Amino acid sequence: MGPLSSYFAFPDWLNMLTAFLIGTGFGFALEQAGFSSSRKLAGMFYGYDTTVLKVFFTAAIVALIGSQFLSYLGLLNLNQVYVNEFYLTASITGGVIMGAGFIMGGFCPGTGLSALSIGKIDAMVFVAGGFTGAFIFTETYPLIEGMATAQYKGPVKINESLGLSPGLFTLIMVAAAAVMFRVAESAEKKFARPEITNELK
Amino acid sequence: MEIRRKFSALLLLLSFVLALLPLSANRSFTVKPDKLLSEVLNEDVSFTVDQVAEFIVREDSTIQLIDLRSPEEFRKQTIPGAVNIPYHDLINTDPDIWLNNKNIRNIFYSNGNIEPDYALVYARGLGYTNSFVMAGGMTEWINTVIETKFEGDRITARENTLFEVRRRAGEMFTELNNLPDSLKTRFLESKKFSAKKLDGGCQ
Amino acid sequence: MKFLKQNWLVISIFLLVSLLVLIRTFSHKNFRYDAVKWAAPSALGTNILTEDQIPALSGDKLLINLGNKAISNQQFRDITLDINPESLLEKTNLKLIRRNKGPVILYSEESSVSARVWMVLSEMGLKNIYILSNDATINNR
Amino acid sequence: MNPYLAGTLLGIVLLLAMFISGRGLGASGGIKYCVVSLVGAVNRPHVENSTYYSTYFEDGRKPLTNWLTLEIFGIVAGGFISGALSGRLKLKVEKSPKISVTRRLIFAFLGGVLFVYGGQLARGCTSGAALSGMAVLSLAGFVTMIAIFGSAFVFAWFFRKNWI
Repeated sequence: MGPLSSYFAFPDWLNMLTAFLIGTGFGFALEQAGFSSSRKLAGMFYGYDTTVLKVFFTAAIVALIGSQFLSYLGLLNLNQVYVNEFYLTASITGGVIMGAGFIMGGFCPGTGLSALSIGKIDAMVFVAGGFTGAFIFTETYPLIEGMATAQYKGPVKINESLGLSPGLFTLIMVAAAAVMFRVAESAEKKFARPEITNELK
Repeated sequence: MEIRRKFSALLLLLSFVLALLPLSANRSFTVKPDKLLSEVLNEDVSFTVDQVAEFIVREDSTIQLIDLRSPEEFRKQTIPGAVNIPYHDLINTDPDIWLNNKNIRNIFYSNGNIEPDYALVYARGLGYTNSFVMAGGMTEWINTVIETKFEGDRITARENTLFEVRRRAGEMFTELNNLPDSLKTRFLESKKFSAKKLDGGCQ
Repeated sequence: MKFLKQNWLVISIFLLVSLLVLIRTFSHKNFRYDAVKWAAPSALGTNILTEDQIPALSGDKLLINLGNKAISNQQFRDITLDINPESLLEKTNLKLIRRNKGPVILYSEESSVSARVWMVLSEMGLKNIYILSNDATINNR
Repeated sequence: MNPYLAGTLLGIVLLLAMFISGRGLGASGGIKYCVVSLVGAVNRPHVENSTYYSTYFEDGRKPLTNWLTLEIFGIVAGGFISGALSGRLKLKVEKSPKISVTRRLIFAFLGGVLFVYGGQLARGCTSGAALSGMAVLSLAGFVTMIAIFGSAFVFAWFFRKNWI
């Protein structure tokens, strides 16, 4: 049955409306998680606040488990859900650049947009930087095209490349996440910075 | 702390169930069995070869003939306008690439009966109610459209149109299948489906 | 009791999801999960039999004549059942098919009827269903 | 909100995106679509001559009405609603007391430039590639996630003065 947009052949306006509503939910969830604060986000990398890890993995796992149950119950056709294309070089290079951007800016694009809406000036500047970054990317794309399209592997799934069933991989991932959550909570105690976390409350 | 424990436990329990399920990204039939059965036993899911001949002569753009035979057989001889999706491929890949256009009636055929009928039930079971079969397949097509000659003294107007359609369809059929190999291959290649690209990602 | 009170949400979500999964897995009213798997014999052609292959099958054989013409071969008469294809999924008939320990062989003078019925039954999770085809050329492979 | 509950909420939103539109969430893509349509409005011939830009205007498409663009407008709206409900609406620069406002803003700007640039190179940022990618078990998602967080932990040492 699902994705609904292809099952019911959504007209353009409805697609745009659902995009806006899903975005609203996304922004709401990010802000509620406390991701509108760059110092909370950066806390992940200094150990005093590991909310990023908790929210990020919980969200991915909830969607992963949910989508597989929906697929089993015949409600969602996973063949029609987009799987990201894997360009090995670009994924790693891009990821490292993003890592640098994360620790310098203190936001990622989604959290930056969510934070600017509640009046964080640093988030506004971050998003302005994002616009500039996008502009530089589109202008320099012809120069980096070779690198951006190198080592193309197609839309590979991780469980397939490991030879595991999706359910078994999910179980392993959840077990790993449960351990990480535990470690993260003890790290929060070990690297606690009450002067920062109290200020953020 | 407390929430973390409960949460990890719930997720672990659920993913344990998932690990036991034979999950794959494959699809399942969504309609009810009795509904599907009465639907596919109905006469209006199949077209006669004469109806198909008429579609071809009229160059009807709301139908799509789907040839379920092997690529070799398809290249050797085929009905004008048909595309080749070997039955094996139809079952083993996501059929949405081919069948998703709801404005087109897809008509399956093969040499005889069986395979198109599987394909009909399979496609309708997955929800593609725009699926039909050509009764009798290629065998019937050759016997009826290509090889029947009018014999007798008098001809009614209806018979006349019928034979005219068969004659035109037969001509188109012979013309296509007598093309030199290279030209024919190119013509058939141009009719291939390109895999539908999913919209998504962040590009 | 205390355990239940503390974890009622976790337990109820888990039970609800498991229940749904169990219904989906064992429900007789619905088609089974994974259409590709159940259709696989049709792509391999292993589901088609000729008359002389029938005696070699093991188990209780059940021949279902879906058409109007009786099977010419006398030796199958006592294992043959005439069922109208429209009423095949009625409770009594379906029970008969499910209870049969051994191959169920579909026959009709119109091969398209048995092929369609085969696909419906197979997708319902019934294994060991075959199509009887006297004409070896009918299924050109 | 408790991080696990907030994560569940976010996961449900992501699941809805998959169930309704058959795709994950994204943010950097939407920013790029905005930029592309801006450039298209300002300098049309430039857009038509560039093979990269022109793909976004093919068949009369408008980048401003793209799914991703509408989605990031939604993010801003959703963030505002949440901030208003929790009483967090306030115009301010958030920074460590040890650094100046200018320093924070310069780094925020540079971070934004790098993040979206890298995000477009990797075909998705933390939301588009890492989060949505992991939810569909995409290998690209896992590799990008490890690259982002792994390198951020390394770089964190160099920029520690900014934060702690």
